[in-house]
Formats: sequence, C-alpha cells, structure tokens
Amino acid sequence: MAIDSETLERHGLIPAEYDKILDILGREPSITELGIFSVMWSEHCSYKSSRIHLKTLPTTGARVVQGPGENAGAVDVGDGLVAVFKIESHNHPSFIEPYQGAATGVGGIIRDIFTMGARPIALLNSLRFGPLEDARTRGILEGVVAGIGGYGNSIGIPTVGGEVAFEEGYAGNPLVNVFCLGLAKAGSLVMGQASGAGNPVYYVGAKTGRDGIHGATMASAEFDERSSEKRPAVQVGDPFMEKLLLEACLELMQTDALVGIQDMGAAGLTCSTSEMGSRGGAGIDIDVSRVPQRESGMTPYEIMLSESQERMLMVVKQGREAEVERIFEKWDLHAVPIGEVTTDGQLRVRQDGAIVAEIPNGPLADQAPLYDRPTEPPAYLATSSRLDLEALPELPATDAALRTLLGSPAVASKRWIYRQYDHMVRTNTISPAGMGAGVVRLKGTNRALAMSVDGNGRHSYLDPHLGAMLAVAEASRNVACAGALPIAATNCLNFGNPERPETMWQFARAVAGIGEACRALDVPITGGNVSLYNETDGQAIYPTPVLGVVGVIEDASRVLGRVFPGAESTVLLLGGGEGALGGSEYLKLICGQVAGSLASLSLEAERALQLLLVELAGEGLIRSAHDCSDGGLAVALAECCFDTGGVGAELMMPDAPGDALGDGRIDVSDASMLFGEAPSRVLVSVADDDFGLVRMRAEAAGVPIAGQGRTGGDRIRVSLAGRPVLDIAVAEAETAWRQGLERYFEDRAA
Amino acid sequence: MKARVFVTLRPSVFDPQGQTIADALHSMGYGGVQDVRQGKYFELDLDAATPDAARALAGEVADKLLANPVIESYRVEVD
Amino acid sequence: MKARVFVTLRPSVFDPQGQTIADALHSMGYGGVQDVRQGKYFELDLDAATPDAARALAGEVADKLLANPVIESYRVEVD
Amino acid sequence: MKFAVVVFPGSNCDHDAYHAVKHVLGADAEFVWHKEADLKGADVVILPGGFSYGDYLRTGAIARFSPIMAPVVAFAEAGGPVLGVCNGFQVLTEVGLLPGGLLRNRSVKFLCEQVHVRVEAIDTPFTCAATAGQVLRMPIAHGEGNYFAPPDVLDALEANRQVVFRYCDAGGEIIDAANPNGSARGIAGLCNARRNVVALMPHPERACESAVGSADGLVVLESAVAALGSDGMLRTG
Ligand SMILES: Nc1ncnc2c1ncn2[C@@H]1O[C@H](COP(=O)(O)OP(=O)(O)O)[C@@H](O)[C@H]1O
Ligand SMILES: [Mg+2]
Repeated sequence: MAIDSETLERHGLIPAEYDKILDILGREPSITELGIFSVMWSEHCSYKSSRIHLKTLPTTGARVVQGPGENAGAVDVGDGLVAVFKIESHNHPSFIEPYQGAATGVGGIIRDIFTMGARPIALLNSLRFGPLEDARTRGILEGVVAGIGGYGNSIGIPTVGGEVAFEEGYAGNPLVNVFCLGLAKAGSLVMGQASGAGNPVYYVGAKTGRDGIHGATMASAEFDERSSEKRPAVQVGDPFMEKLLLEACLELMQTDALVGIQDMGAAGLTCSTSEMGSRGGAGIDIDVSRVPQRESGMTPYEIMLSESQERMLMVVKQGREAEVERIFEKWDLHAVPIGEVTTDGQLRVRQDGAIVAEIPNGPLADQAPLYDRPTEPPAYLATSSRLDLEALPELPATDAALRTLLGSPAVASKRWIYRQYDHMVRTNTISPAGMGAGVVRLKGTNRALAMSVDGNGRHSYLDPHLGAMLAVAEASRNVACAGALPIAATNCLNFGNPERPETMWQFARAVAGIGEACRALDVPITGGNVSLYNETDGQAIYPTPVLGVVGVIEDASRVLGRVFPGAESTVLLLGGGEGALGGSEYLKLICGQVAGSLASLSLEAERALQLLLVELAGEGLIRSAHDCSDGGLAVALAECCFDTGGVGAELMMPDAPGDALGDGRIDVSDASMLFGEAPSRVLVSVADDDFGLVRMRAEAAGVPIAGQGRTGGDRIRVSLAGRPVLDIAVAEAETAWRQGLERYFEDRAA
Repeated sequence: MKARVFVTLRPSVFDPQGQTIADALHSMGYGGVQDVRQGKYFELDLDAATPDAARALAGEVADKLLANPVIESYRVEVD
Repeated sequence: MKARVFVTLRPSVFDPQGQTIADALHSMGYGGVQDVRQGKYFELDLDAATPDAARALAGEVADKLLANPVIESYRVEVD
Repeated sequence: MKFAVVVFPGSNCDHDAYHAVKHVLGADAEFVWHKEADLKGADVVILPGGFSYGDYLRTGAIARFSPIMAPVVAFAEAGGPVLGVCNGFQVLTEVGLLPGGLLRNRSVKFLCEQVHVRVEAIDTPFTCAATAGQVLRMPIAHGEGNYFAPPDVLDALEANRQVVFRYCDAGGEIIDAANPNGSARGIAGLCNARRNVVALMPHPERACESAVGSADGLVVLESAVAALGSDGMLRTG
C-alpha cells in the first residue's frame, strides 16, 4: 500500500518526518512500519517539542540513583533502600470517561514503579477541574475520584495525599496527574533493557485487543467535537490483573532470571520492544501471532499499536524459562515467549514467521524528530500584570472574607475526596491524608518518607517562570513542614498546543523556572511526564506544571503535621510577613480578578527556611508546621486550628504596615497581610520552654520571625501592629471549611 | 410504567469483570461456559402516559446518566 | 448458545445505587423517574446442545456464583 | 501458638495482619496461600482484607471457592477460632459461616476513615480480653460494608448475642450518624452461633500502633492469645 498524504495526516506525521522515515529505512515503509513510527514519534512518546527544554533540568545529585530515561527515577533514602517514583498524566482519557480514564492512569504509573523492581507503597494525585457549579464538572470529579480510589484501593496501595484546584480553564480539559512511589533495595533496580542475543522475549498479562489503538497520538492532539470518533481509545482498567502482575513480577525479580522488563503503556508493544532494544543496544525479533489476543483477525498493525492495559514485556535469561513460567502460573498468569533478542539492532516483527516490519531500533527510539519550536510571550501578559489595588471595590469584613475563602472548594477540606481513597493500607501511613504532606514510615528502619504534589495554574498563567519556581518551592516546603529533608523531585508539565508560540513560551519559561528552583533547593529532577495539547476547541488550560517532591525523615517519631497540638503553645510565623494580592485566591474569589504580580521568591531564603524546619523538627523543637499557601496567612492560621477540637489561636504581627479605615472596614494593605500569598512563610507551634532556643536557631539561620502568638481560647485572632484585624470563632470557620467541598455533593448521598 | 435498561460494554472494549468470572467458572469446572460479559441492569419506574413516552424517557436517561457512550451501549425494554 | 442472567436485589433489600441514581435524576430535572433499581446483567456464551441444557447450566452457574441468594434473586433467559 | 493469614491473589491486608501478629503482638504467624489444602497446624486463622479476586462480581464471591476454604470451614466447624476482617467478613458470609451479606455502602462510596465501635460481646476468642462496652477506635476502608440480613435473622442474632461490634460515637452511643455505611442495627461485626468465628468490617490490624493512628485494635489479637491459653485450648466466656 502506498503512503499518501491522507494516511500520513491520519498518523499525525508531517512530510519532513516522513522523509526522515524514508531515510532511515532506505525504502517506503509498510503500513505497520508507518504505524510504529507514528506512535514512537508522537509527542507523547518522543517528547519532540519538549526535549530540548527538558535537557536543561538538573538531574544529578549525591542521592540520585536513576535519573530520567528509565521507567521511573530513583533516589537513595538510606538504610540500603532506594525510593523509586514518578508522576504521570491521564488528562484526555479522564475527560471522556472519568472513572476508567483516571483508573487506568493509576494503573499505568503503578506499572512504571514495579517495573523498576520496587514495591509501590504510596500514591498521590493532583487534580484540576472547572468550577463545581457545573453539573458536568461534578460528574467528572466524582468519576475521577472514584476511579483513582477504585484502582488504588483494590490493588492495596495507599493514596496518601494530593491536591485539587478549580478554575474555569479546566472545564473542558480537566487534569489528572498521578504520582506513585515505591521502595526497592539498593542495587536491585531492574532496567527496561534487552540484551543477550538468544534470550527469550516474554509477554505476560492481559490479552491484546483493539482497544486503545492510537492512544498516544490522541494524547498528542487537541480536542474538538470530532474527538468523539477517537473515543474507543479509553479502556476499562483491571486492578486485579495488575495486582497479579505486580506480585508475580516482584517475585520474579527476587530471582536473577530476569534481564529486563518494561510495561506496555502508551504505544504498547511498539514502545516496549523498541525502547528495550535501543536501551540495550540490541535487536528484538518477535512474532505477533504468538501474542495472546482477545479478538480474532487482528492485524500486525493493530497488535503492535494496541494499548490494552495491564501487560508487561520481559527479557529473561535463556535456560530459565521454566522457572519464569512457574512463577507466573502461581499467580494464574501465563507468560508466553513471543520472540528473542538479536544482535543486529533491528526491531523485527513477524506474523506467522513472515517479516511484516523491520526497523533499526536505535533510530526509531532515539532519532525521533526534535523541534525547537518558536516562542513568543502571550499578549495577555501586557494587561494581566496590571492590577490597580486602589481601584478595587470596597473589601468585605475580614471574618466574612475568611469564611468565603475557607468555604471555597479550592481551600476547603478535601476530606470528601480522600476518604474515598484507602490511605492507610500497608499500615505505614503516619500522617493521615489532610494533615499536610503524605508521610509513610519505612518498616524495619527509623525513617519515614514525606511527599507532596503541588502546582498553581493561576500563578503560572500570570508568570510561568515564577509560577513554576513557586510550585517547586511549595512542594518541597510542604515536605519540609512534615520534618523531612527534600531530596528529589519529579514533574508533570501540563500545557496547551506547543505549535502555538505563546504556549511554547510558557513551557520554556516554566521549565527554566523549575530548573532554577530545583538547583537552588537541591531537589534534582529524576523523571516526569509532559502532557501537551491540553486544549478543547482552541481554548488552552492554564499552563500547569505540577511538582512532586520526596523528602526523608530520619526519625519517624518526629513527623510533624498541620494541626496545633492544643492550647498553651507558642505560635511563630517563620519567614516573611507580607503577601501579595496579585494572583491570589482572595483576589479571584472576593474581587473576581485574575491579575497582578505574584510575590517574589528568594530561593536562598526558601532554602534556609526549609533547612531550619528540618533541623527543628529533627530535634523535636517544634510541634506542628503548616505553610501559608492558597488564601494566605489567615487561612493557614485557621487550618492549624482545625481538627484540634476547637482550639483557637492569636497571632500578632508587630511590624505590619497600614492603617485601619475604621468602622470595621479594612484597607488593601490589611488584606495583603491577611490574605495575600507569598512563599517562604510557615506557621509553627513551639512549647513555651523551647521558644528561646527556636528563636536563636532561626536567627542563626537568617530566618525572620514575622509574627508571634499563642494557642488557646476558641477564636482565631490576628492583630497588625497592635490593631485587631481578624476575630472569628474556630467553630464557625471550621464549619465553612468542612462543608466547602462536600456541599456540592450533598444531594447525592443517601 | 416500567422500563428496563441494559447497559453493556461495547464489544471492542475489554470486560475484566466478565473475564474474571469466566476464569473462576473454569477453575470451578464449568468448562462449558465459554465466555461471560457483565453489564448493568436498571429497572425504572416511570411516570409516563404511553409505552412510547416511557421508552423515550428511559432512552434519554440512559443517554445522559446510565451509560457512557464512549465505552458502553444500552438497550431499552418497555412492557 | 447464549444465555442471559439478570440478578437483582431482593425487593426487601435497600438499593443504595438505584437510590443515588434516582436522586441524581431528580436533581437533573427528571421528576418523571419515580424509582430506580440497579441489578447485574450477564451474557453467557455456553457450550450446550439444547436451549434446555443451556438454561440448566446458566441456572446452576447463577445459583453457585452469579447471585447470592441471601440478598439477590435471578432470572435466566435463553434464545 | 500460631496464626495463619490466608492469602488470596487479591488480598492486600495480608501483610498488615502478618505484621500486627508477628511484630506488634509478638506471636507466630504464617501466610497460607489460597491454593494450599491445609492450614499448616495454625491455632488461629485470619481471613484478611483486600479484594480477593478483584471482587468485581460481589465481594468474596469467588474466594469462597478457593481450595483453602474447605480446610478453613472444617477448622471453623471443629471450633477453631477464625477472624474475618473486611473482605474476610465478606468471604465468611459468602461461604455461609456467617449469616447475612454485605451491600454497597449507603453513600455508594468507598470510605476510609477512623470510626468507633462498641464491643457488644466479650465471650468470643477475639474480644475476651476487652471489657464489655469498651469503645475501640479503628479504621474502616470499604465500599461494601453495609450489613444486611432479613429481620428474623437479625432478631435471632440479637437474641443469641451474636452481634460483637456496633458502630458508635466516641462516647459509645449507638447513633445513626456514627454508622458509616448503613449497616442494619449498626452492626460492625458478629460471630457465629458457636462464637468461634468472628468477623468485622473495621480493621483491627491497622490499629495496633499509635504511630499509625490507633492501638485500640490490638485487643482483638490479644484476645486470641488469651482465649487459647498456654495449652492452645480454646476457652472463652
Ligand atoms: N486529590 C487529593 N487526594 C488526596 N488528598 C488530597 C487531595 N487534595 C488534597 N488532599 C489533602 O488535603 C490536604 C490539604 O491539601 P492542600 O490544601 O492542597 O494542602 P497544602 O496547602 O498544604 O498544599 C493535604 O493533606 C492533601 O494531601
Ligand atoms: Mg497545595
């Protein structure tokens, strides 16, 4: 069959890319070969638009055991253990089938982790939706949360944390990013490599069907009303099958019979064979007629491109076949040999012995096109940065504003979500969901790991560079607030169409910001995922980099949470005092504006603050820690009082500027103090006896103490330069916070 | 008026539930069960004047809520 | 040969799924849907010589596995 | 004395139960694979939580047919102490060792959170070290924990004092608001007529160390040790 321009377009290939294929093959490709090139060279698999930027990220460090390039990154966490972790997006599938889309996203990231030889021990999720006033959005949220729970709960991996945000821009394109972390013994990581000529190539797991063909190309194109035609690319997840695969693969990895293994995720058999081959510098020769199939009459094209879930590809040592097959049989799985490793570097695909595709592995996997796409600052930035604070309408009373903020789904308690996730299975979860970063202890050691995923699309929209730096800072600060030293990061970059110079500019600026912040905060990037083309009908999402940071706590008994321990503690605000209203939740919610400049970030100050927190926590000098993020200082103070049984607190900010307007009204500078947002600020509680020592340590670390107060009573109070500016009952604030998200779903509960 | 709605996965979509049941039946000795597909079944009590109206309402409800056309198809029966 | 098995909760058993769907439909404006009950629906592909043999096999499988008689009842249909 | 922890392919609280027995309680524990045909001389059997066979059809429906269930039933019928937790409870109702069944939670949602249960009977091998009316804080994590039995069966359970745990508030009050899933009469756990088979939806094995939120569940395992005594003979009540 001749390859015409229509066929090329259907495969998402441009003429220049086709020329390159002709060059590599020295002839016309068959349709199967074209299909293989098209998925390997799709944006999703090849990172062709993003790679030149990603290359600038810091990826090395003393603790980094495995950087980007394998199925997941890995870092040394001490005691002879490595943490293997990564984040992955499943945005498009979750929009068209929320439950299964989200569920299979969880399945995919779990496979990436156990493929490395690590037992998955924790999941996190980062979610973005449109406003909940829309019934369709509520349906998507319900489906996504049920799907994440449905998969993770069943397989028995606790979902220990996450984040969720609501902005108009995500209504037609929600974001579902899932993070998984696993644990392996140092030196026992398994690689996705094929080597050793003659070694058999095994297929194990679910049978291959026609579902999901071109999923990778779907994730590499915009959405429009015609997308419904591509719909069968969503699959039904099978967590039970995955549980069997997980246990069987981990059991196999206890032996030394395995050479390499990779899951069949996006681009299925194509991607796993060619990537394993190219990593090992080997060829692979498989016969698709030996691949277990669910449907009859499947063509080699369909088999190579199918994205059926819950499948693995393995290379095992010649002579060890029986042992391998026995382990899988124990778990009621049938591992079948479908080919072998060769020396000639070719990906050779046969059907009943006859060759149907023959492509050199190296060029296929590594010579994908690379684009340095044009960039251009978006026009909106000229106006969005303008914010005339003097022109804001009259501001509401502070207690009313706080209630509104606490009751908005973005800030409110996320219990409605995380109670649907089994966050305790495996009995390692020290900090239950809702307490800050997710923290799991490492049985058999004194250590624990803390992890957090954070991002802020609104911030990144207003300033992609700073917004990305703030995301790095927040994720690692959340980890430090648990008492953990941040040691490494992963990232999921959710952006629009890279062929638009404005989007590409946002992307480039964000990656630069991430690199800068990760270097300064010493959290190298060990992997991640890029999700582009997040647009529906030409409407792009906010540029949304999501950072996942992992930290180590040396003494698991010293883990900190958000909540004040009770009355009679000293409260300190570590770090700077004032926040900025630009881009804040307050400005959006109370004033209806998304505009202005974000508060700046000093990476040195941030680093000093985080190291101080880790040191104080490790010595048991602080009892709780919570950073000021969405909603600013007032919200953070309130959150420290929640779940205490109604214990209040008072905070005094001595050096606050500004004058009261009198008669209960507040001015813009009061609002910035209370609700403005800025990085590098953490509320901690300290036993009175330790206060002097903590103050000395803070001074020595160069971390200012911007406010001081006490826990007690049943009200939340703040004063600025001696002037009371906020006074609200804990119970009233807590009710608003508890119901803020739940109230949208009340009518659905029996 | 009663309507029954049957929701099944589209034929091309893998049905892990049915597959697991089939596997279990095989290991229980029911080799004669070659394949199982599991779907959902809804009985609706409708306030409708005619069977046609009931059928239309049930179809609309199935479209909107009971089935996701991305992976499922449905069939309506009215007495 | 094909058999269809319908499994429903016994009438005395409260059906939270059906109730949730009914509530959702009401809030979507479908007041005409008075009640919803959700059940399970199985399509079996059977190796059976006669419809009667198929019916017997499907019934046995339903008894043993597909339905739990404490909470559910079932019905078998064969073409 | 030795605990057997039965492992179905989709069990996921098997390691938690093993850890609680072996490393917290300090007793001997052994995993028993579901395809095995004997209990390896165990004195106590635990059917742990999880999704034994994916549980797409009905929780516990397929596990009931696993080879290991024949020896488990024989062990129970001979009076051996059997504890079912969460999915284990579901399996025990499916196999007929306990009456009733577990329906979808009334909210139709999976729920994972700490709840309180009141110990309603202390003459079982898994509650004999507790005090009557003691309130235990333990987590639940299930989508189908809504206990159902016909009214006459419920009445018989009450009459025979087979209700072992009931959902309650922190003060031990049995109120509907403290019932997380809609279980009939607030039933969180029960025993068979002979009282040696006990099952509950909350997870005592996840509540054995205060580091992970609560140590209240340990009494359930300690009871088994007390019940069996040093000679391994079952004595309760
Ligand atoms: N989607 C989610 N899944 C699980 N837990 C979540 C989710 N969203 C929020 N949480 C939990 O709720 C708590 C508050 O979240 P968030 O407001 O984002 O915290 P922070 O401001 O400290 O980053 C955290 O403990 C977080 O883990
Ligand atoms: Mg956050």
